[in-house]
Formats: sequence, structure tokens, C-alpha cells
Amino acid sequence: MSLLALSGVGKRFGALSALSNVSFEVEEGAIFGIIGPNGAGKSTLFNLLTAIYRFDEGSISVGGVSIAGLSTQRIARLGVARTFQNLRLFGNASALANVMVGEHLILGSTIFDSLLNTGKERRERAEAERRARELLRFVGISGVEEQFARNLPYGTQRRLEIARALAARPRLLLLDEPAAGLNPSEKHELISLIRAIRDAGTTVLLIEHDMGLVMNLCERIVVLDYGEMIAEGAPQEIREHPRVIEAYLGAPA
Amino acid sequence: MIYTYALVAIAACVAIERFHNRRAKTTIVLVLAVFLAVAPRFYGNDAVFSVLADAAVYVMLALGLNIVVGFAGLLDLGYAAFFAIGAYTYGMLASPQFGLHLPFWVLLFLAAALAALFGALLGAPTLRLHGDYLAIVTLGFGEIVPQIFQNLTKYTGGPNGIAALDVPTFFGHSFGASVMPYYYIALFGIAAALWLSRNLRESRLGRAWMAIREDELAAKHAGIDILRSKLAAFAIGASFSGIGGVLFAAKLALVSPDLFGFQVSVLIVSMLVLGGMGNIVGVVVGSLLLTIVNSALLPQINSLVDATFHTTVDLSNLHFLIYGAILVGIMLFRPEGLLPNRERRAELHHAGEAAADA
Amino acid sequence: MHEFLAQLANGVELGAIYALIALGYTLVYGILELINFAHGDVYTFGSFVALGILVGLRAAGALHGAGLVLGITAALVAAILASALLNAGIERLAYRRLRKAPRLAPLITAIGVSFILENLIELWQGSAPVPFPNVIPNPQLQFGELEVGVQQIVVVALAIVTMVALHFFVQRSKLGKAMRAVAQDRDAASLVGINVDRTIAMTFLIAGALAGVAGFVGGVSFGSAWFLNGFGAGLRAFTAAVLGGIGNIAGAMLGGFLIGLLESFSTWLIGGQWSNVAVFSVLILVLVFRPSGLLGETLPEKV
Amino acid sequence: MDLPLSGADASVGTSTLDGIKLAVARANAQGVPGGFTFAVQALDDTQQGVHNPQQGASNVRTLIADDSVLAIIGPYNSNVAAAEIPITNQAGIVQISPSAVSDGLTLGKDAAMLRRANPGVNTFFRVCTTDSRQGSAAARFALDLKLKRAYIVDDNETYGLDLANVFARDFTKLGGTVLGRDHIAPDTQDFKALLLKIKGYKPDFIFFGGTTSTGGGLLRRQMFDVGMGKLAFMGGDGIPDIAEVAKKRADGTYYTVAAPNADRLPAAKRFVAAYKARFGSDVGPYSANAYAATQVAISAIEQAIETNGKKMPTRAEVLAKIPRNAKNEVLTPIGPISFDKNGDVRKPVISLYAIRNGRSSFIEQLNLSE
Repeated sequence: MSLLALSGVGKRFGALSALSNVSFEVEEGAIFGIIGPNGAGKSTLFNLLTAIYRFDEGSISVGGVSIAGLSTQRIARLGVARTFQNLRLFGNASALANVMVGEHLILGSTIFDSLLNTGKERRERAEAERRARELLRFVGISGVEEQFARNLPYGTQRRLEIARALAARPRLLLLDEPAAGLNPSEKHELISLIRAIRDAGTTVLLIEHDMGLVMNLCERIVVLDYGEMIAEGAPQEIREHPRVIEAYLGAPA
Repeated sequence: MIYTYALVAIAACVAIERFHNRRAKTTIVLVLAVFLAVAPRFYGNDAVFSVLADAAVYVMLALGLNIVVGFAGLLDLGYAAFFAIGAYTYGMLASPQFGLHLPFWVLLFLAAALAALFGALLGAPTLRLHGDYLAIVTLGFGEIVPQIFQNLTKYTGGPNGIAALDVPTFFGHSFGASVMPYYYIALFGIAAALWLSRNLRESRLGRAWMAIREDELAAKHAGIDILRSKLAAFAIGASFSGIGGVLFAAKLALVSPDLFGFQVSVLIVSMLVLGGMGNIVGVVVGSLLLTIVNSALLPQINSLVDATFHTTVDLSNLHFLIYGAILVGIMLFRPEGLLPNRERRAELHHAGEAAADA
Repeated sequence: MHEFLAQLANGVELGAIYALIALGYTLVYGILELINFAHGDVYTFGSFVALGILVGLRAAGALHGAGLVLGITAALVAAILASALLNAGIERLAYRRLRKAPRLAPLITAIGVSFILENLIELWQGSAPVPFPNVIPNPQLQFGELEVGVQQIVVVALAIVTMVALHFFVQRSKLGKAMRAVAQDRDAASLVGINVDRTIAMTFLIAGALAGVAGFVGGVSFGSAWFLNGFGAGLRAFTAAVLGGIGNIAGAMLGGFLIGLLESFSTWLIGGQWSNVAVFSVLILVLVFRPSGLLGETLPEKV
Repeated sequence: MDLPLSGADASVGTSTLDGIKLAVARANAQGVPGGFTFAVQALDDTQQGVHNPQQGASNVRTLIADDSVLAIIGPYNSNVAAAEIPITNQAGIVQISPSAVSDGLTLGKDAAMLRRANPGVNTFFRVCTTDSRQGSAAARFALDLKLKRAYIVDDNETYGLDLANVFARDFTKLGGTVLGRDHIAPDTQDFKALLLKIKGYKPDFIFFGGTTSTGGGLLRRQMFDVGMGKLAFMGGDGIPDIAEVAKKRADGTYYTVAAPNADRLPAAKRFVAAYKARFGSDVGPYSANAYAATQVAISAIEQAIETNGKKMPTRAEVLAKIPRNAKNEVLTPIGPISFDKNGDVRKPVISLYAIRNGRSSFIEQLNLSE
């Protein structure tokens, strides 16, 4: 069974239809891409997946569990983590603290543990800190642990956000334009990072503008245009799909 | 003499902020604790320790509010309501009012629990609100609570309040009229409040609060239960205030509704802002300073000025003005407070850069 | 029925005053997201200025016949000017420096300014309430079962005219449009060439002027001015602004009238000592069930 | 002394303080036995604009800590007194309030609780009368004036509520009718809603428990705005200055004062003149009481100095010299003063005044000797 399944999903804002009849499935262990011109509804789709918006039609399930009506936080518990197109880091906290917040769900200390600084709390904290350092190393930014997130270079912030999302050990990682604003060599590193994430067992679903990157990285791709799914397939199929070519080239931008 | 003690405490706090060596910090804390515990035997009188005990209660309140405002970022302008709930718990249950004379020590915990309960009750429906809206709802709550105490004359003594409250005992020994037991209890209370505050800040819950304060949406995506975390902040913060209320009422042996008005809430918020929101040591400094200004400097300012400059001026008309000027002055020239926490300093620094860019 | 109508009329009169003060809160909040705590004291200041002019003119024997109308107008205009300048001055001296400061800093400053103003007014006028001269004749008029005073009609009419004028000003005038633009997005407004500092200063000027009108009207209606008036009236007016949907001009008016009616009717039906409790309970209920106020809009969060 | 000197109570507090200063200056000018001088140490019991029992308690402790302080004048407010009495009782220092009128400060179980540190000793005295004496006197005056149907309003504060309670009780006992009661909320500016409601009851008069600034002045004024200007209005010694706020609209107001008619007391006339000469303003509502309280304290201290061989007396010696009977009464602007065992004045006189043409005029007085 697939990890993420969408079937006939639609979303309207008033009279405007932002998404309609979107159906696709993401298999466990995949690197899956969503592309489409600006305003195609890609970010809206992510927002439906994390319950920032409610979808009006269709169904979405994660690991076989329907997410209709679930809160953002409950969906996070199902193993969905994400990054944001415009970074949303905890700017006035250290990089380490950012990642440790990401570990919230895998820690079990209660309010009373927190209040009384019990042995459990202390052990968990030490463990959480160790893991956070490890994650920072994994995404390739060790050395910035104590710096405030907002003072880090842009590329580093992008990686930090990925580290924070990974900290919850998600089954499904949603990356919202992870390559935006990166230079070619950073993009190159990003590709290997995403592969490493997948190899470590996390399924990746990403939105991206950079065609080269998507074609190079993703195993399957969905194309959205004006809120509708116009194609789905392997990179090669997408590249040759007439409606995709029309959407990207035919419309006089 | 009050000033000596206050200055020693403040100097110690500043030193703790300046040193980064853990050993040095611990030493200063220990020396300060021993000094505050032992010095009263040699230096000072009832009047001094009465003011210091009151100041210590306010430090506890400020530390409690700091959890709500400083840690979780929820602006609460009605914090005095929980102070009132704590004080009235003692007033109604340890007095001739209902003939109940429950022990002080039991009521400390009961008041903490009741205040926490009301904190959660207020919090539950209002926590969906953001920023200033939340501030206004809490302000409304802060206005309502004392008025209810004032209007339910049958139970609360109405505007007269309840006087002649029980004098606490300690293993059968009455506190009598001495203020020293309150001083020591309040010191112990501060120590406990500091310990709890530090625990919380470094904990899983503390990190959740930081996340909510910084970016609620991102916090949600990390799986943090926003409502529960906020409720925890409200309840824990309120419980500090409840305990402070019992101490306050027992020491004064009186509760009346006019003691818990908006001024008190503003006073405590001002303490946080003055000291440096979110920074535990800063909060202590801010609350010490304002209490000393309010309860020692301003009431005696005439005598002090006259004695120093050999004048006979009348400054009593200016108390409000002086207090207001202190608030405005601090905000204009040091809006991050006297001892800001690391985060706040960074925020301001960043704001400065943004301003320079613009 | 008779008493119901009388309470209704009284509530409307009271509400008109709260609405005028509430507008000042709402304008400033709309543009700066600042609860201008000192606004209530600006209202008090307006009251005292009007009072001073009226007392002075009466002492000079100028309040007769046409002199009465002129004198009242002079008092009103003076209150408007004085409050407007005071409010703009506060913005310039205290708030402007804090635009980029953390959120609480301007609020605490506003509270500090409020204390300072209260103390200065007390030094100036003493701490006892100062009576307004009874200069406006107040014959009672009968409309069926409803009995209202001329003064009541003047108060409400003046308030409504002011509010309507403000509404058109903000909707139509160039400055009004600039105010709305700055309220929406300060950076974008400055990019299209709007002078943000000047617009904010003008907003404070207008908010102060409204407080001046309220100060005059309130003084006439309540019959006295007191240095601490601004606190209670300010709190109720602020509640009114939030009730209507803060940042929303029509909302502030609606909220003001509702709070006035609520105060009047709660005094009548459950007793005056509960009126504050009633006002704030309604505030809490409204915010819990409709956080954006009655007329405010809920904007989805930008992601 | 300890009084509210800033914020909302500042004007009464300051004029009360001036009464104290005047008495002290006078005593120093006349010469103190043993070559001592009296000094006023003024402490403010307001915090952020409101009188505050905690601050009062702290101030009293400050004064007690100073060995040269032999007597404390104050406080102004009853709930501040309730917080201070246990402390002065414990320290055995004389405390005389010019104005704290709540019954429970000197009478009954409440007072006993306040004195529990030293149950045998009473250190708290007051030169004002109590709520209950004033309330019952007011009830009698009202019926004398043929006012039978009362609507009672109070400011929901200590003084006002107690006064209204006693008035309601005694007025009913003496055959009057109480049509209804209401309390007002703090910061209220609009009383028309309340007055419209009262109007429906068609009372003979409104009795107000409270002070001019807690609503008395505005209530009276706004009676005209709802067509109740002709109705009588009555209150206690919280509203003698009502004409300052209500002006001519105060006509038809009656109020009681716990002192003999000032015009018939030469000491009162001299006091008013001296006060005006020194401070350039009219006496405040409690200036004379403060002057009297200070006179009593000074007289006790001076006698104690004499008996102690012109040396500094102890606080207990001062307490022993507080006048207890007609023989050592102290003559003050508010009449001769000595105290009963509870600390209340022994020969209370309550006078009734009316406001006519914007001025107070004396009507009658009641001697309430026990």
C-alpha cells in the first residue's frame, strides 16, 4: 500500500477553484516531485496535506489513515514533516534549539518531568541534543549549533529547516521549493542530501521550480496547472508529455 | 538599609549575568543566599524585612508571569486576578469569615491548585486568540475578578474585605507579629520559583513554548500541541501567583478587593519589561527595582530629598509622574530591558539592522 | 415602556461618547497595532481644556445669547485642537522611536505616558472632580412616551456628525487612502511614495481630535471632569473598539453604542455594581466566539 | 504620619497632612517641654494612585523602627487601618486616625481580632465618629425633615457601604421606608441610568453612602438631567464639599458631620483662619480632624515628657497620657476630645447641615453621649 494517497482532492477559495480532482499516490521510499507554473496550486496542495487548509472534496490518507478533519499536529504525529517555501525557522533561537524543537514528538517527558527536571527529562535532553548535533552534521552544517537561526546564511537556513523536519523521524518529508535561492553547487549538494534522506528511509515529496533538479532527482512527477493535474509519470514521460510542454512553453508567459 | 539589601541582590544578579563560568555563577548564588539568610541577624529591622518580604512576593509573581509572557509569549494583562484568587483562598479559608481555619501550609498548595485551575479555565476558551486580543481578554478577566469579590459581600466581606486573618504557625509555633517568617518563606519561594523557571526553560515544554512564541505555525508542524502547551503556561504561571497571594494575605492579615486591580497587573508586566522579558535573572532585577521604587523610594521620597538637600519640597504629588517617567525612559532608551535575554537582544539587533537597511 | 425608552436614550448618549473615544483607539490600532493606552487621558485633557474655556468665558460674562453659541463652539474647537496636538506630540516623542522595538515596548510606553498625563493633569487641576459650568440649557422634550433633554440630542448629534465625517474622510480623501494603505502594509505604502511618518502623525492628530470632541461632549454630559476619568472611560471605549472589530471604523461606532446601552441597561436591570462585570463579560464572550469582533474580518494566515 | 498623598486621594490626603503640619508648627512655636521639637515625617500609602493597605502597613513599620517616633497620625482609609492596627497594637504605639470610620476598627469581634497581639491594650484612637453613629443620626435627621421614603445608593467602598447599611437598618427601625438599594461601580461617570431607575420608585429623597468624588457629586448633578433636581439628597461626612462639584445644583442636599457646629466654637474659627493664612487654601474635609488628632497626640507626648522629668518618654508613657475622661479633655476645633475604652470619642456630636444657594448652613445637632 502506498504511503500517501490522494483521490479526487479539490479545494476552493470562495468562487475560485484552487485545486480540483487531484489524485495520485506516493509509494514508500520514493522521491516524488510536484511541478507546475506559478499559481498552479502546488503550495495549496502542501497546505492541504498539513491541514493549514481543509480540502473540500476527495480524500487524502497517510499510511492508510484518512487525514480528513485532523489537525496539523495530529498529521505531524502520523509522520509527516515539512519545510516552507519562505523559511519559517525560530529565528531568535540557536540552530541546535531549532532542531531540538523538531524532536518534540519523539520525546516523552511530561509537564511534570519538565517542571521538576526529572531524570527522564535530563536523559532525554542529553539524547535529544546529541541527535540534534548528529542531524546538523547529516545535513552538512555542523559548527553552527550555537548561532541564532536568523544570523545564518540563506543556504544554511534551508538545510537547518530540513534538519528540523527530519528531527521528528518522519515517514514522509514535504519539501517546499528546497532549491529556491541556492547556487548551482549548493543545488548539487542538495540533491545528494535528499537522496541520503531517502536512503535513510524517509519518503520525500517535493515541490520545485528547477526542472533540471526535479528531472534529475525524482522518480515520479505530478504536474499541476491551474489547479488541475495534467500529467503524472516518470521524468522521461513528463518531459515528452504534450500538455506539459504546452503549459510550460505554449502559454506566452 | 532596604537599599543596601536590594543593591546587594541586584549586584549579584548582574554579576551572574556577566559571568559565563558556571562555577562562578554557583558561587555567587550561594554567597547571596547565605548573605540574605544570615545578614538579618546583624543588620536591619522589621520595617526593612517587611518591604523585602513584599518585594520577594512580587519577584515570585514576576517569575510566574514571565512563564506566560516571557516564555510562551502570551501577553497577560490580568495577572493580578490569580493573585487575588490566591489571597482570597487564604482570606476565606483561614479566618473567622466561615469559621474555617485551614493551615497556612495546606492553603499554599490549595491556592496554587485553584489559581492553576482558573488559569486553565480562562485559558481554554481564549487561547485561540492572538497577541493583543488575548491581552484584552485577560485584562477584562483581571477587571472582573476583583469586582466579583467586591460584589459577593456575603462570602467575601465585600468592599471591606476580610480582616484579621489567621496568623500562620510552623509546627505549632505561631509566626506572631514578626515579619521574619514571611521573609524567609518568600526567599524560599523565590528559590523554588527560580529553580522551576530554569527547569522549564531548558525542558521539552520550554522548547515548545519557545517555538510557539517564535512561530506558532512552524511549532504546529513540529507536532506541538499548541493549546495544551499554552494552557500549561497559563496554569503554571497562575499557580505562582496563587502562592504569592497566600503569602501576601497572610502577612497583611487582610484581603480587600482594591488590592488586586489593573495597577497590580501593570506593575508586574512593567517589572518584566524593565528587567528584560524572558530572562529569569533580568526579571528578578526588574521586580526588585520596581518594588523598591514603589514601596520604599516613592513613599519616602520627601523625607529622603529633604534630608539630602536640606530642602522642604513636596514631591508627593509627583509619584505617578516619576513612575511613568521611569517606564517611558526605560522603553525609549533600553526597550530590551536592563538585562535582556540572548534572544531578545538578537531580535533588537536584527530590528536595528532592518531599520538601517530601510 | 417609559423607563425602557429613557434608558435607551441614555444608553445611546453614553454610547456616543464611548464611540468617539473608541474611534481613536481603532484608528491608531489599525495603523500601528498599538493599544494607545494614553488615549483615555487625551480625552480627559480635552475635557479640561473645554472646561477651562467655558469657565473663562463665563467669568468674562460672554456666555449670553449669541455669545453662548460662540462660546460653546470655541470650547469645542479648543478641546479638539488641544487633544489633537497632544496626541500627535505623544506619538512624535514617545512612540515613533519604538516602531521597530519588540511588541510590548510601545504598550508599556503608552502605559507610562498615561501615568505621566494623569499626574500632569492632576498637578494642573487638582485631584478632585472639577464641575462643568451649567451653560447649555437642558429643557426636557417629550416625544410620545420618550422624554429627552436638549443636551442629550446635541451630544448624540455632534457625535454622529463627527463619525460620519470621519467615515467619508477615511474613504474618500487622499490622506484617508494613505492611512488605509499604511495600515495594510507599511513597506508597500512607502514604496508607492506615501510618507509613512507623516501619515501616522496625521492619524494620531485625527484620533486626538476625536478624543477632544469626546472630551467636550463627555464633560457636558457627565457635568464634570476628573483627572482619572480617562482610565475607566478609556477601558470601556477600548472594549467597544474590540467589540466592533478593532481597526474597523464602523465597528468602533457600533461597539461604542452597544457598550453604552449595555452599561445603561445592566445598571437598570441587574444593578450598577455589576455594570463593569457585564461589559467585560460581553467582551470576553465576543472575543471567544467571534475573535475579530462584530464587524472585523478574519484574514487567513499567510504561509 | 501615614496618609494617601498621591493619586486619587491626594487632595484630601494633602489637606489632611496640612492640618497635621499646622498643629505641629503651633506646638513647636509655643515651645515643647524639655527643649524637644516635633517633626512631621510624611509617608504616602498610595501605590500607583490607589491607597494601599500593604503600603500602609509597611509605612507604619518604618515609623515604628524609628525610636524617635512616639505617635502616628493616620491612616485616612479604613482598610488601611485594618492592616495597620495589628502592627501598632503589637508595638504599643499611639495611633490616631482623623477619618477611618469603619465600625469594626474599634468595636466588637473584629476589633478584638485586630488587637490580638496585645489583647489588653488599645493603641488605636480616632477623632471621627463611627459609621454606625453617623448612620443612625442621619436616619433620625431624615425623619425630622419629614423624609419618609428613601432610595439608598452607595459607592460600594468600605465607608460608603457601611454608612448605607447602618442608615438602612436604623431608618427602617424608626419607621421609614427603604424603597430600594443600589451600589455603583468604580469609575462610573454616568449616573443617569441609575437615576432613571430610581425615578420610577418616586422616593422622597436619595441617601448616598460615599464621598463627593466617588460619585456623590456627579449623582447630585445628574439628578437635574433626568428631571429629579427638586428631590432631596442626603449623605454623611463624605460629601460636605459637594457644592464644589454640583454648585447651585447641590441645593437641597443634607449631610451630617461628626462635630459640633463650627460657627459656635471659637477654636474652629481660629483654626480655619490660621490654616488659610498658612497654606493659602480653604480647609479640606478632614484638615480639622487631623489638626485635632495631632493636638491630642502632642498633648499626650508633652505630658509624658513632663512626668518623665523632661526626658524623652517611652511609647507606653505616651499611651498612658491619652485623654480618657472629661478632666483631661483636649480642646480642639472639632470640640473637646477624650476617648472611651474602645478608642472612640466619648462625647460625639453629630451636626446636620443643608446646602442652600450653594453654601452650607447648620440645621441642628445631636449629642450622642452614651
